[in-house]
Amino acid sequence: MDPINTAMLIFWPAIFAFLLFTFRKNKKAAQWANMVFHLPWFWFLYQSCLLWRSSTADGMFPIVFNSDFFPLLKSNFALGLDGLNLPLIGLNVFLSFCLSLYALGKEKLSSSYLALFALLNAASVGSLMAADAFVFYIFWEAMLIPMFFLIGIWGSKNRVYAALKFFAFTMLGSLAMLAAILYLWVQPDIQSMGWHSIAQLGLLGDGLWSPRFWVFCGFLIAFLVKIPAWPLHVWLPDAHTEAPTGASVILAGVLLKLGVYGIARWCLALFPSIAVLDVVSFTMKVLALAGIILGSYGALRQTDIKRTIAYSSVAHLGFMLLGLFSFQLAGFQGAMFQNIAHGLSTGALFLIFGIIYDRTHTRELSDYGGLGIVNPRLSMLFVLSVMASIGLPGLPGFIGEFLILNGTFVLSPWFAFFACFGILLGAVYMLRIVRGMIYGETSSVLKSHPIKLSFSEWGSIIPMIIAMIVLGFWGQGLIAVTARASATIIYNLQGEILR
Amino acid sequence: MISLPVGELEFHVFVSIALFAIGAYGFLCKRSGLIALMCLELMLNGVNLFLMTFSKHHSSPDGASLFLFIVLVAAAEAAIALSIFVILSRRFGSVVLDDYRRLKG
Amino acid sequence: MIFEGLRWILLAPLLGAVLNGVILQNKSAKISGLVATLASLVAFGFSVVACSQLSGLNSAPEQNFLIDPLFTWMSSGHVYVPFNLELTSITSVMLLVITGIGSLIHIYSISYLSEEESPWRFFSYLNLFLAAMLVLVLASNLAVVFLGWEGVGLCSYLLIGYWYKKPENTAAGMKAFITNRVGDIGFLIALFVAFSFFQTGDISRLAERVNDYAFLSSGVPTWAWYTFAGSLLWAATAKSAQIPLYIWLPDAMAGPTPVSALIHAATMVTSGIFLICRVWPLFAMSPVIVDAAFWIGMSTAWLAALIAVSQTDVKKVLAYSTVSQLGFMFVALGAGSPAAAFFHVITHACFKALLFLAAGSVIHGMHHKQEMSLMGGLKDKMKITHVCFLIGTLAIIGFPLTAGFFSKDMILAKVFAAQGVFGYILLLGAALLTAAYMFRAYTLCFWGGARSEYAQKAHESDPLMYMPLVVLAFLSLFIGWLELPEVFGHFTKITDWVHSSWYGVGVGEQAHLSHLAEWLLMLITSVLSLTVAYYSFKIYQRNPEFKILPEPLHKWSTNKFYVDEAFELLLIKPSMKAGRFINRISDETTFNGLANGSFRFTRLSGRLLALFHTGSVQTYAWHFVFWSSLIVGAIFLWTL
Amino acid sequence: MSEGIVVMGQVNLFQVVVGILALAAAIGVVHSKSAVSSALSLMATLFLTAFLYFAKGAYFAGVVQVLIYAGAIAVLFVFIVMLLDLKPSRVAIPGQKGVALLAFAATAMFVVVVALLAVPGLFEPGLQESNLTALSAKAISYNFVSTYMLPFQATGFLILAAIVGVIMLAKSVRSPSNESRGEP
Repeated sequence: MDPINTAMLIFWPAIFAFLLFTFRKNKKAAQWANMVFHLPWFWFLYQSCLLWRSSTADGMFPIVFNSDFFPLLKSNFALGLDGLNLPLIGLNVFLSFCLSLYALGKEKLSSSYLALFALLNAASVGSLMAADAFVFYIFWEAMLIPMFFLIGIWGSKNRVYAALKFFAFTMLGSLAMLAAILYLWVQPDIQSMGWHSIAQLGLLGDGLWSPRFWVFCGFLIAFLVKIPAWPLHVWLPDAHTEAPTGASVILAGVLLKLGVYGIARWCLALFPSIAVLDVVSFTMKVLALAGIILGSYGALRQTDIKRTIAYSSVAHLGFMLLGLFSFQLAGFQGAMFQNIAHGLSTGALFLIFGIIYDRTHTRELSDYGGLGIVNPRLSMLFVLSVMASIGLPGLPGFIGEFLILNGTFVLSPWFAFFACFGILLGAVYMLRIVRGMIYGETSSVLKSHPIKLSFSEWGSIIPMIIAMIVLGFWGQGLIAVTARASATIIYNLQGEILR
Repeated sequence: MISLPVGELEFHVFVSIALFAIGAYGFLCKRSGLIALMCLELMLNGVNLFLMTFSKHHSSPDGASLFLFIVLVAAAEAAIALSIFVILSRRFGSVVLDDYRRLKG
Repeated sequence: MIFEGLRWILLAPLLGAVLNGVILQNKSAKISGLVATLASLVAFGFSVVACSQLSGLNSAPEQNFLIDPLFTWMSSGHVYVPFNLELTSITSVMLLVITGIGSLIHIYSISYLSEEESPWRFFSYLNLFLAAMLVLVLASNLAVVFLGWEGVGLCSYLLIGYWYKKPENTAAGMKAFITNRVGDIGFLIALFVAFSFFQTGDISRLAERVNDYAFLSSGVPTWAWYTFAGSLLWAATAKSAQIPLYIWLPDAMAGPTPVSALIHAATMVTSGIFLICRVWPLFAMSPVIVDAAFWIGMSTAWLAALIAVSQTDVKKVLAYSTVSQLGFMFVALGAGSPAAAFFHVITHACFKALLFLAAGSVIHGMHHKQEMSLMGGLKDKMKITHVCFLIGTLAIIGFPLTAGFFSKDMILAKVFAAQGVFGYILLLGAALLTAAYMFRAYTLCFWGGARSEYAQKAHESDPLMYMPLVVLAFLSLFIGWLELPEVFGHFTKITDWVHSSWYGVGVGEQAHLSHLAEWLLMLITSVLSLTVAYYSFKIYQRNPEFKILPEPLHKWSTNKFYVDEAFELLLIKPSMKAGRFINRISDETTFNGLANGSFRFTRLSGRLLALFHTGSVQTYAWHFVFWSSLIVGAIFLWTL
Repeated sequence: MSEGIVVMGQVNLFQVVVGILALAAAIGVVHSKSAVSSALSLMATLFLTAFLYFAKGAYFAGVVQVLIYAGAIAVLFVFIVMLLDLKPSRVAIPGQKGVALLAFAATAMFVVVVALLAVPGLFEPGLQESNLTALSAKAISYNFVSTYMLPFQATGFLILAAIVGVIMLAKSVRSPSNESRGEP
């Protein structure tokens, strides 16, 4: 149970990625190796969970692994593990395992694809666990590169445009973060760039337009681009439609969540006095609400199925942003729960549609119809994951949204009221897709391309569906995990409100 | 000797600046590369004279040593420049600067 | 008092649904129907045991309910939602109604769906519906009630769209789900108010909030009470199909008839009223909302009755009659007596299910033809269905001593006591209209000559179908005896059940009627409705196309007063168009434009800079000299 | 030390004449028709500037000027001009570029002269009796090995690099392989 396990969580995929690069010739072996590689990774995750549960260190973000990294930058390689990032790491490992099952037997997915995937996993787990500003930034940027290639090479038609746009947006956003980190670095009285020392950093001054405010904004912009919050979301539909199935599942399941986690960890926890300013919280709630309503309207308008699901993610992430800035324990934990719930439901949606897309190669809703007749079991799973994504009670989506709206209602009832219309619009555009795809007469496209799922494809969907159903009722387990960490953050935030 | 109303210092400075200006004019306007190089030498001489005047004026040897450095550097530079021009003329068949347009953006 | 049995009531239909839907999936209606009926019968058995357990319990009013704590669904901050099942007296009655009528309908649908190609899907959805309805009824926390509430909405969506080959069925299903979702927003708002202002979601503790004085004075803003009651009413109007949001119920007839019988007559549509009855002490705290319920109910009763009079499809007539009967129940709530409303819920469940199933067997006999103009003269071809349909019609119009008589009369009495003569006359008008259209439907179906070859060849359906009809006929005759008005002796089972389920929280007594007044009311209502029924029976025997309403009103009522078109025009189309427009502006032009624009700008500036490389050595030299001297000059002047 | 001190006073006629002649030669370099004549007038300017140094008392500088500049560099120019046997290069077309530059040169001189005269501190009177020893070879060489040691060595290397560079360039000229035009 020694801390090396937590570090191995990051380095194991990286090592495996280089191993995969050596598997260049034989694709079959690479895919099987990719599947087997996940088992030790699960074991490391299990060890880290034991370590986390046994650690009684109170206070925020206990550091589990520490080694010197770059003295000049006053930063050491600190990794932290607590209730906030453990579930997300678990989701990342779980989704990537399902995708490795999906990848078996796909001739298009070469070993370099799998290697890039492993690198992406390493970077995302790294940025989740990083407890040092520079380490966090490095992993944050490292995530971009494999994603850029995944979309750029294995995407569909105008994938280069989408990959470029994705890269440009996120890169610009993270430059703002870099500026903030550097500003912190040059501060005279900062000993190390660790998360805790930034938290205790005094002198930055308080209130609007103070240096602390600008540092907060620097971090915030990077995460808003990643989430994506409403005005900066234009890259998501393109990135999702052009990305290959595996990449869009991981993009929806893990990368978007990092934006929410980032805000929780690096904005709300580090600079509570700024987050609580009513100018800041009001604008963020307005952005969240705009994301919900306009995201849903965007989804209503699309004829391309994957774009609709992408816009629905914009709406769901608008909910999470609302939850984060509700400054209530219910809202915060709801946002963290919705992180996992949305990852599962949208991941399942993309995976199922990806499987159909592999056979029909068309994303237009009008080409589809009567899937229920062709493959009733798959359409049942599709309907189930659609219901999960529109937040039907009994499935995880509802618990997240319910807690978020409850939290927001306490301080800002009108925002909660208008956000409810997001749920209504959600039902409208999702059912439009279900009606277009599942019901009605079998369309010519589905007649000419029979949808027969291979064993490994079933194997990749079933765990996700089971996870969703279990989480729908057993949500309390996950909420308890995030309880301690979010309680301390909310305690500070509410302390700031009273002041 | 008959001394004129103008101070020695002012006159020498005037001469060196004149030399520099003429050199600059020639360097920028002449179409032939060689002439431009010669004007370059003129500019350097203007600077040298300037230095010597002030070295004498402040009676410190620095100006003179700097003079010597410039002479040395000028010699090396002239040698290199001229050989380059020789190759250029072989290559382009003429020394006229306008013919060297290969680097057009 | 802890009782473990409650969870089995819930698990049986759930297991049935999973068995049918995921594991068995076999094609024959018999086997999948059997599994489903078995599951619902097990649920019925357990609920009977639970009710007997409850009635045996005679402790103080606060404690006389059974609890079965299962697990905590979610708890974070001020939101604590334990997933506990709870059986109070009011829920026990509702439980029996649901599982009883549910099992009958399961038996009925075995033969109704005999020649379907995927009956397992129907039966698994029906079982899922039963499970969701039981969750709604048995839940102790409002959030868990919401779980049942949306689960029921989902199952009605799936069942309406069961024959998904025809696009209009799936459109009807979608319409039902989305209209219900509009109502669910109201329910969510009520939940938020409950959790943030009343600090609890538990129905029992919510009811206690009403009379613990400390809480009342602790400064809960009045708008919290009004929003709570108002949004609950909003949710109930959507689920129980009242004025603004009733449009989905008539279209829901696109589903198979057993579905309409179970969901759109007996159980789901009444869940709105059932919910208000359970939290009645809170609801009564805001009188404005109670009056609103009264007027909503009244206007729905009238509108639906007016539309039902001119419908030609037998299921549409029954659908609008359900909407109008639900209007009656809302009127009872508005008149301040949840007992009358709940009594009407139970009686209506019985005779409306009977009517729907009878109509179903008629349609089954007529090879899925629902138009009344094609029917006629079926009384001698389908004897048992005819008798059952007649009993149902008598019950609904309030023929003396039938179930409808007692419950409708109780509502009229309460309205007379609460709202005076004007309210009474309005409601009486609606009751007479009910008599008119019900007998119109009855005579068009069963009397007169057979108007199409389907009617000639119609045959009586097999025992599996008419056996439930007989049971329901028996029920709709004698269930009325549960609650007798004072005149016939003091046997008020329903009222004490309803009052005792509010955990000892007393609610002010309504005004009492003298015996004479009660006699008079009963006389007037029954005499008037019987004469109207007789006249419509006579008229429609001779002339099937007779129009009760004057000409302009008739055309309007056949087109359902253009309510659907109005909704489409005023609400759905503009919001969709506005949404598309906003999205096009905000996403396509500005932000996408901005993003692409920035790419083009960088390429442009790149090309611009290339112009500087003219290639001529001299321009470089010139620039070099010019700028360097400029800089030197600037520094020189700067240092002066 | 006993040579006595020449007062930095008025400029005498000799200096004026030589100065003016140098300027004339410089103009000759720029405006002469053929490259040869401009090379020769360059040599003349260098000689005349050497005379100026002598007049100022900087004998070592003068000798160096004569030896290296006039003797070596100017001769090198003449040699190259002879080697490339150029056609008489036309006088630069003083197009707008030229005029602009003239303007520039004039203004530059004007600005500097004005600065010289106007700015008091720039030319604070030096030691009246400037001892000539400051410009003597001994003083310069002493200065070289003390304050300017580093540049002195660096220039040594520079010269070495220049020699090697020239040989390389020169070799490629004479090597038989690229005798014909067009070879890189």
